[in-house]
Amino acid sequence: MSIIYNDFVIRFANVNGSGSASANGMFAKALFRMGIPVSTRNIFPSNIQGLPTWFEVRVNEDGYLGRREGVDIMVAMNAETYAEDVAAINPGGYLLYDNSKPLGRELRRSDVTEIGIPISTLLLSEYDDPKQRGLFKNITYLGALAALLNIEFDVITGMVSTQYKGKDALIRPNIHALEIGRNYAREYLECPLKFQVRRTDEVGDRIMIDGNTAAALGALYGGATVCAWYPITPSTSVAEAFERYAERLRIDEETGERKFAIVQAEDELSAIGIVIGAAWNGARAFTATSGPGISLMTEFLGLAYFAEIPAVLIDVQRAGPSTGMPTRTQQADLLAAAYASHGDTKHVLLFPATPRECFDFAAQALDLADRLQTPVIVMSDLELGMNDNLSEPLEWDDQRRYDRGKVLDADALESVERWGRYLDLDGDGIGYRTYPGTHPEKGAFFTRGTSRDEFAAYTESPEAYVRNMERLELKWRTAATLVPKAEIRATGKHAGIIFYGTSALPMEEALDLLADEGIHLDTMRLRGFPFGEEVYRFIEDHEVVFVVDQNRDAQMKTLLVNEGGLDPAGLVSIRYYGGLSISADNIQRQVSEHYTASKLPRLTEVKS
Amino acid sequence: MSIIYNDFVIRFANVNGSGSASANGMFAKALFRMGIPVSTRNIFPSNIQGLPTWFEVRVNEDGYLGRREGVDIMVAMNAETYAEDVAAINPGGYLLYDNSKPLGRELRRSDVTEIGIPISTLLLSEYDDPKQRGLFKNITYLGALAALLNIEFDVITGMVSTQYKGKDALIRPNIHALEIGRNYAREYLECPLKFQVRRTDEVGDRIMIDGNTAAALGALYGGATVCAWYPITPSTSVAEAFERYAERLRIDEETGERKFAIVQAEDELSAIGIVIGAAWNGARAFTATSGPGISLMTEFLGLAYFAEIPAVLIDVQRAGPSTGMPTRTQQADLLAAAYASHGDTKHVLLFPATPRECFDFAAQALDLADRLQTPVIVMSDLELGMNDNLSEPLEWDDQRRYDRGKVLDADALESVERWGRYLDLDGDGIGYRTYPGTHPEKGAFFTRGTSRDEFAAYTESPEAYVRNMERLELKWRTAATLVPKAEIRATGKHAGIIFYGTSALPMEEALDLLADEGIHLDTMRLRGFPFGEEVYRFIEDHEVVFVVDQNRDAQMKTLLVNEGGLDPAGLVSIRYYGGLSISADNIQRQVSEHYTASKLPRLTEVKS
Amino acid sequence: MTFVAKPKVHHPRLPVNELGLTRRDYEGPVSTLCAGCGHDSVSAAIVQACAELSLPPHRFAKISGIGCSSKTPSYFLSRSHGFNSVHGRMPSVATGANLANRELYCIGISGDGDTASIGLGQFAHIVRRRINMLYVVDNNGTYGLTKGQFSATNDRGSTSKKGKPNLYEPIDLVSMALQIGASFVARSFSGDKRQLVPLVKAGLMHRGFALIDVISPCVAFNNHGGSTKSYEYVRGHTESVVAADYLRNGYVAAAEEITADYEPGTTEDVRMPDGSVLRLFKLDHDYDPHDRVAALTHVQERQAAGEVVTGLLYVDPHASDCHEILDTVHRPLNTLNEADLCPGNEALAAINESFR
Amino acid sequence: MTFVAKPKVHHPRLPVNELGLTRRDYEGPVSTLCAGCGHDSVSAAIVQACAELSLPPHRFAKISGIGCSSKTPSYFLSRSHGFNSVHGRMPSVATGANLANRELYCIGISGDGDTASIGLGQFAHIVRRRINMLYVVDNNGTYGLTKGQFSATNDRGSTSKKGKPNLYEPIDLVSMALQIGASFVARSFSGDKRQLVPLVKAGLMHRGFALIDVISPCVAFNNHGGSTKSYEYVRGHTESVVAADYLRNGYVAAAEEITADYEPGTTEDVRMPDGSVLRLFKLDHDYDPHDRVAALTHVQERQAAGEVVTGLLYVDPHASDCHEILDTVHRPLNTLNEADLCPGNEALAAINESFR
Ligand SMILES: Cc1ncc(C[n+]2csc(CCOP(=O)(O)OP(=O)(O)O)c2C)c(N)n1
Ligand SMILES: Cc1ncc(C[n+]2csc(CCOP(=O)(O)OP(=O)(O)O)c2C)c(N)n1
Ligand code: SF4
Ligand code: SF4
Ligand SMILES: [Mg+2]
Ligand SMILES: [Mg+2]
Repeated sequence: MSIIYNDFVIRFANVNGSGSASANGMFAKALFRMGIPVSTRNIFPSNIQGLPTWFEVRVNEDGYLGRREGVDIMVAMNAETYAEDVAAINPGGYLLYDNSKPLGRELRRSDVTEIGIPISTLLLSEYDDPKQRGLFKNITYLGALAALLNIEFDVITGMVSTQYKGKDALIRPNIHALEIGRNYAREYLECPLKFQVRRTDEVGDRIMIDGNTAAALGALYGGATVCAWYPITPSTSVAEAFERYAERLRIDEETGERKFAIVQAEDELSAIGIVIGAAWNGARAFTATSGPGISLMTEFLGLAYFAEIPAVLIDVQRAGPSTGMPTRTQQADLLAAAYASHGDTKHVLLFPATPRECFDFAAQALDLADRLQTPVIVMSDLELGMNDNLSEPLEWDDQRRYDRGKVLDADALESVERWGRYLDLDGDGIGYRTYPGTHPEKGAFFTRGTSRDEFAAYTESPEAYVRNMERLELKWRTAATLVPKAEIRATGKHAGIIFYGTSALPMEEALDLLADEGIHLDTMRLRGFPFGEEVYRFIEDHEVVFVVDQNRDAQMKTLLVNEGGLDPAGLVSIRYYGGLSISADNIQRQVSEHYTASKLPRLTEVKS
Repeated sequence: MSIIYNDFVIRFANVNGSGSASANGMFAKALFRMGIPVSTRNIFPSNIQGLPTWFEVRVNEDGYLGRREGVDIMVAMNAETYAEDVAAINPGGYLLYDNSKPLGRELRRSDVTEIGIPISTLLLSEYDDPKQRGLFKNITYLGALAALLNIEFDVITGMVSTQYKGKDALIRPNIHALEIGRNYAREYLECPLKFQVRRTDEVGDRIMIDGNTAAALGALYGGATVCAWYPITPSTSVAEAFERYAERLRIDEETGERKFAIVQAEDELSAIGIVIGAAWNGARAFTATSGPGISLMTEFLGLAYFAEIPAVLIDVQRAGPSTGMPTRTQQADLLAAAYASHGDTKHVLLFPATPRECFDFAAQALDLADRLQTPVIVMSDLELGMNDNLSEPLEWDDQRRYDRGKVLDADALESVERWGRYLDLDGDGIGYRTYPGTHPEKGAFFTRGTSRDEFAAYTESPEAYVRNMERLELKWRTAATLVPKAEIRATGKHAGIIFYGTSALPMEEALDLLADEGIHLDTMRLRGFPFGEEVYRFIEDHEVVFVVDQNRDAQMKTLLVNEGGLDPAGLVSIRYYGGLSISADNIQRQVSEHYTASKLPRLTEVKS
Repeated sequence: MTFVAKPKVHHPRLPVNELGLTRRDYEGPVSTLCAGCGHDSVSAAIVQACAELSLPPHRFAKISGIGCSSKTPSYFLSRSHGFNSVHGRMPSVATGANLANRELYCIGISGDGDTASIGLGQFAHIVRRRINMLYVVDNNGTYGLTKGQFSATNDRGSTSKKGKPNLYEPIDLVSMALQIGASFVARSFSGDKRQLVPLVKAGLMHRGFALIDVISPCVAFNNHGGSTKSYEYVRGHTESVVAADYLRNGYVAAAEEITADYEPGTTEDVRMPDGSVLRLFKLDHDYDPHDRVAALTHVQERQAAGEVVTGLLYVDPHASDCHEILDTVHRPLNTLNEADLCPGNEALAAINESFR
Repeated sequence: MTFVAKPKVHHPRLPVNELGLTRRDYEGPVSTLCAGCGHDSVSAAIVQACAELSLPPHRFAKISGIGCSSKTPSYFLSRSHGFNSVHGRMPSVATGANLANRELYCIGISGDGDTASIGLGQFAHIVRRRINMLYVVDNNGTYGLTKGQFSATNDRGSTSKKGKPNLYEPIDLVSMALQIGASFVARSFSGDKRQLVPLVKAGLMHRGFALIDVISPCVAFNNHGGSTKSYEYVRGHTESVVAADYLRNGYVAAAEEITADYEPGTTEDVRMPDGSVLRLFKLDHDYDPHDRVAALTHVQERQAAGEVVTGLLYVDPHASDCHEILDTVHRPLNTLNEADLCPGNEALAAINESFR
């Protein structure tokens, strides 16, 4: 049998709340530490205990990190989903299960190798506390997998030791459970399997981190001092990580006091209100939420746009309108965020694709919000935010200074003789702010969501209203020059593909798959909204342009067409919105189908 | 001097809360009763007392009802705005003012005829109560105008009598005040002026009514039993009118009890929640609000879309994002309403252009919401909702039956053997509902905003989720066939103009103005969203298509392009968003400029 | 609805009620909550109360917000419609549902996060509107479904699972309801079925707004030592002042014996128009469940002392409900048709005339 | 900001305060509210209080929601920044503002619609959070700016201008604040400057959350007979229990004589850390402004009797505020810079390591 190294998908089927997460996490971490690129996906229910949950690890030495359809090794530990789990295995794959009870006839598959391990029975003799047995079940199959896949055992034991540092009493029994699994496999099963791992150095200096933690660190490094939030999956861990790190890194040495304030608000309306109040008063503030929260923040976002208050939001998108599928991923809040609020409003969006970008963009969003005096929304999603992703290490240039934008201090106010909050002196649509309490006589003004003139005086004059709205439009064009540029890889091919956020994960692989069938695409990864001219140049330069959206309504395509006045005919929409992240196979299938349908030429040779 | 009959604009400049409204209203009503088409515009501040307010009446025998720029007769009763009021008068126009105090030199205009009437002085001798004097001031200039413009005096006195029916004590002094004004004018001024009125029969059987009252009557006739609302200008009078009429027309003869329930909710989130709860439980329910309310209802609208609950909203649009200009008009909530909520959501919109349509569409919205099991938003605006507009009389076909949509009663449930709430049996994307409590064993289900299968069972299956969203998309296409068709006037011209709502008011005049310069346009007035194919056919059939929007961001153009996959290049946006309603002159100017700029051919002959 | 159905075969030994139905007919599909979650006991209490009252199991409207608690309406009374709406807005949806059909028994289920945080405004205003419903809060002091953040009912100093103390004073929904003027205010404990079931009955049959704040421990996130919402803590710190029972017309006699359990305690019978009886057992002699202000004072004082007062704390058996206030017809609004609602074209002609 | 400015020339006869400023320096542009609106009196009281306390007129943050009342921050303290935010959400905006700069005096102005209807949830939660601010409600029982609908504080039976009675029980913000645990709760009347000005001073200087519910009649829509929020009705139905004054460090002596006015009444001086004094004049001998539960009981009982209790109803002079609870640094957060906030790349390298 030909051995396949470092290239397979393994899925663990467990019961929610049964403590499988840590064992499964250790599995992925072990391979990562062996230098093998892995990507993990936690497919969990909106439930705390008892419902089915899956953990998927893709192992791929070429660095393909997107979701791949089909499973090579299924670790089936949940009787309830047994049937569908067995059905999901690729022909030639493996089924690892607990054969303490015999496997039902109807479930057998001739094209799948069964690996039965009597885990329950084994543990019965070893531990008398049933709760312990439950937990160690997971550790035991981890031990068996070590043998079956050739995972360096001491890497795993090492992790156990670090994980339980402090509670040393737990280390031994855990390692023992690992050994039970390993030994059984060694003794009774032919190890290793066709699928094996082996140490490489493909990981390099990358780290494995979830996007929410990275975003929280970005906000912390970016100087956010006020965080107001309301719990909601999948964004909760942003605020929780911010608190955890702030309690370590934001404590005043002398006094031990805190250089931050975190408020778990009573709801999202309050959370965004707190952010806006804090930012109005000169503090850097942010909130993290998901779709339903964005909907509730709509009115306040309109106020911040019109009253020109900085605000940073991190929208970790989940699936569906309304509650939808709260534990699934999508990119379906684009329209809601871009045009949030009644009246003519538009908001700046950033689209991170990696944890590193979650960190960078969270920090940059604070600069942009201050510079543009408007809300900036970082559009992450569950796939990026809640799963451990391989990522470039986080970096901070210690020379970097925060851009607080156009703010007049007391001295500056002394020097100007007639200041107007909404005067556009620089032709970029941005006026000069003052913080409350700056100067005894000058610079005070009344901030309002109602129409006002350049000097912040209330007015209902049509001309003043239009002047103000036109200035905001000009500011919008300024924003297009300040948001992160699209990442373009163009070599003059006649077709291109546009994508953003987590659609980047499967893209490399999709492109290679397409290349194999003679389809070669230039690529553009969007990173900011409003779009810079490079975005429209890329579209002009290509006869066919695919736009990948993880939503039903092709929302990014809508933004491109609407903001650029493009002919939508030129844009071919590639969509997936089932709630799992889009796979390379899926992208390849849809692009390929379009080529066939519209008889586009395929090249066997890559030009250029 | 050549006399101009029934064709002028008169503007009354008053102080808010000084009781001028009723006198000014009587002025307009008097001409209306003389059979002369008039349109009125109340340009008021967001204030209760003391700030400037204007009331404008356009008198036009040809039936042009849109706002016309420039004023022929200015009744300047507010010292604070004197300068701008005088400046607003067209050359050759008239200035009527109280010359008890002399008019400041700097204000004089050689090209304007001053009509000074010592109103205060006249009243001083007649009434000793200063409060009375204040009120009668308005009646006095009304009397003077009667003489100056040749208004039939008994028409006015007749109105006074009916207005104060009951409080007869008030009739005499009011009529006396009228006479003071009239007599002074007759004696000391040359009457009548160049601008005069004369009885005609151009009004026909039309009525003069505000759109909000008409919408309220539509909801009442349409069978709404639950009204939940929260006060907000300019929508407040919808709920207030509904209550007023329901208390007359919806009382149970025997018991005297009410066949309706009105709740002034604590806010808009509650108002829409009540509407959704009532509709879920089988009652017809609606709310009326404006932009800020729509923003707050965003999350709930997503629930209603996804859980498929009927709901009717009347959005009386006002100007601006955030609070903006709450007493000014705009059409700027289109995007916010059409795509309200996170996730992939779309909502049905109706666009009334006249009070009659406010009535018809409010009633029809209740049918559509039940038929489509989704929210329907009637997009009115302040111009239409709060001003008295000439309108076809309201009509109701007594044979008409409410369309409650697909609802299974107990018998129907008996006959089906496996019912699924979200099964699409008819291929229109619409399933069969049941009301709570219908049947002892069958038809109960759990309504949720979370993903579910055809039988309403909770599921996180990607396939089930996609099936459901695709069905909703199909239902959306069904909606396009049910909403009111666009009103098209096409005679094969090469250019067309698309408009909706109150942009219809100045359109006739704009078209005539354009025709005078050789520009002839086919027209399409949009009345519903999603758009029917007739809409796209009209666009295809014309080389140049203008789209009139009373907002900054060309929101209707965006909807047309996005939903129809059109090339925006083909659509020329005509926009006005100063908060007054768009004028014929403005439309003509913009269209004409485009013709010139792009060298489009003008015809001196109208073809066809 | 398809679900893991429990066998609906009539178990011979299961007692049948007046309608010939057994408990099973009032149940729902198997709960997906954590084993031991207090919320499941609340659901069970509702099932038992409805069965014992012999109410038709399809004549309920079950409304909830979002949360583990708000999921529970799908686990009881499966013959009735339920509506799992949006977070914190159950009161408004329930208001609409009740306005549309006054004949259905309206049960609102919410959580402490759903009601005391995001939903506090709607909660206060539904009390004011006197909607005729039973409003149950499954109060566990935490956000269960989002994994254990403090809720607004969590006591100051009570600790998280990780041992962090809560920094803020709690919002006490019972005190708030009393202060705003709810006509039926009770508190109970999911672990005390004997107290809870009769309260649910009384609350269901009460005309007007009835609140039961049920302390319902979250075994996953708030049942540890240091928490004041754990089974153990609550058991040790409750003071029950007034127990209640609802005896249906004709069944008064049948239930006499219950009374016995409650000695020593003075019993008060409140007779309802329909002949049924609300029976109050005063466990604290000087406590008067008809004195709103005194009730509020007592609850606040005991709370300051770290005690949780439970039972039927206040009831005004003759309170009015929203339909009385709004003077709506007795036929459900959702049954009215064109003939009832549409004034017709003639009336419209007259209206047109008034605008000429 | 351009506005109809009042002449700022120092009128010789105007007294100057410690900062050499006169009342004029604390005023704002001319109000656009109706002549006689109670709200303007409240603004005047704030101007006088700030001037008499010699507070720097530019060191305030004035936050409001939407409404006639919420417009007033533009009519006083024009040297300070103001923020007219969105309807009902002032508390959250004020919370953010106070977190960002703890050194500014934070004044929140709201209306009864703004606070008791749409804003009730935020109101309750800002009380819980103990934000250090003065929260003033211009309470007129109606929605002034939208022309006179009943608000949630309007009393049951009180009539509209057209004579329609209000059907619902009022929400009493004072009772709610007391019940939730506000550390300074007062009620006053815009027509009683003598009572209001000192209360504003005391509220401004109180550390923690201070509420003043000011009954402030709406002359346009709710000042008729039949209304319980009219000047006349309120004058006839108020019972003042505790008057208060705030005497700044060193100015205690100077103000002794005021005390005289209040005989007979027992006086209590609460000394503040900075040496200033909160002086309480008990007008009702057995009323204890430090007993929260008793205060709540009293207010509720008098309300039932149709009486409006006014004065400083409850104060805990030693209460904590949100910054103490959150243990934030004493420097305003909005003054911290990179050096204070950014842990630097080295720390980041260590963090990276923890993810390998
Ligand atoms: C608008 C909105 N914000 C946040 C959430 C996330 N969320 C779901 S349940 C919940 C709180 C549940 O707490 P509680 O009401 O006490 O119910 P429990 O789970 O404790 O029974 C939250 C915040 C949501 N679903 N919607
Ligand atoms: C979201 C939203 N809903 C409704 C309104 C309309 N509105 C403006 S002020 C107001 C109520 C004002 O009442 P109150 O707070 O008591 O202030 P008052 O005018 O009586 O001083 C309302 C409903 C609004 N501006 N925003
Ligand atoms: S998490 Fe807590 S509240 Fe939710 S089901 Fe589990 S125990 Fe119950
Ligand atoms: S309407 Fe009422 S509240 Fe508003 S300014 Fe006039 S009097 Fe004051
Ligand atoms: Mg809870
Ligand atoms: Mg008010």
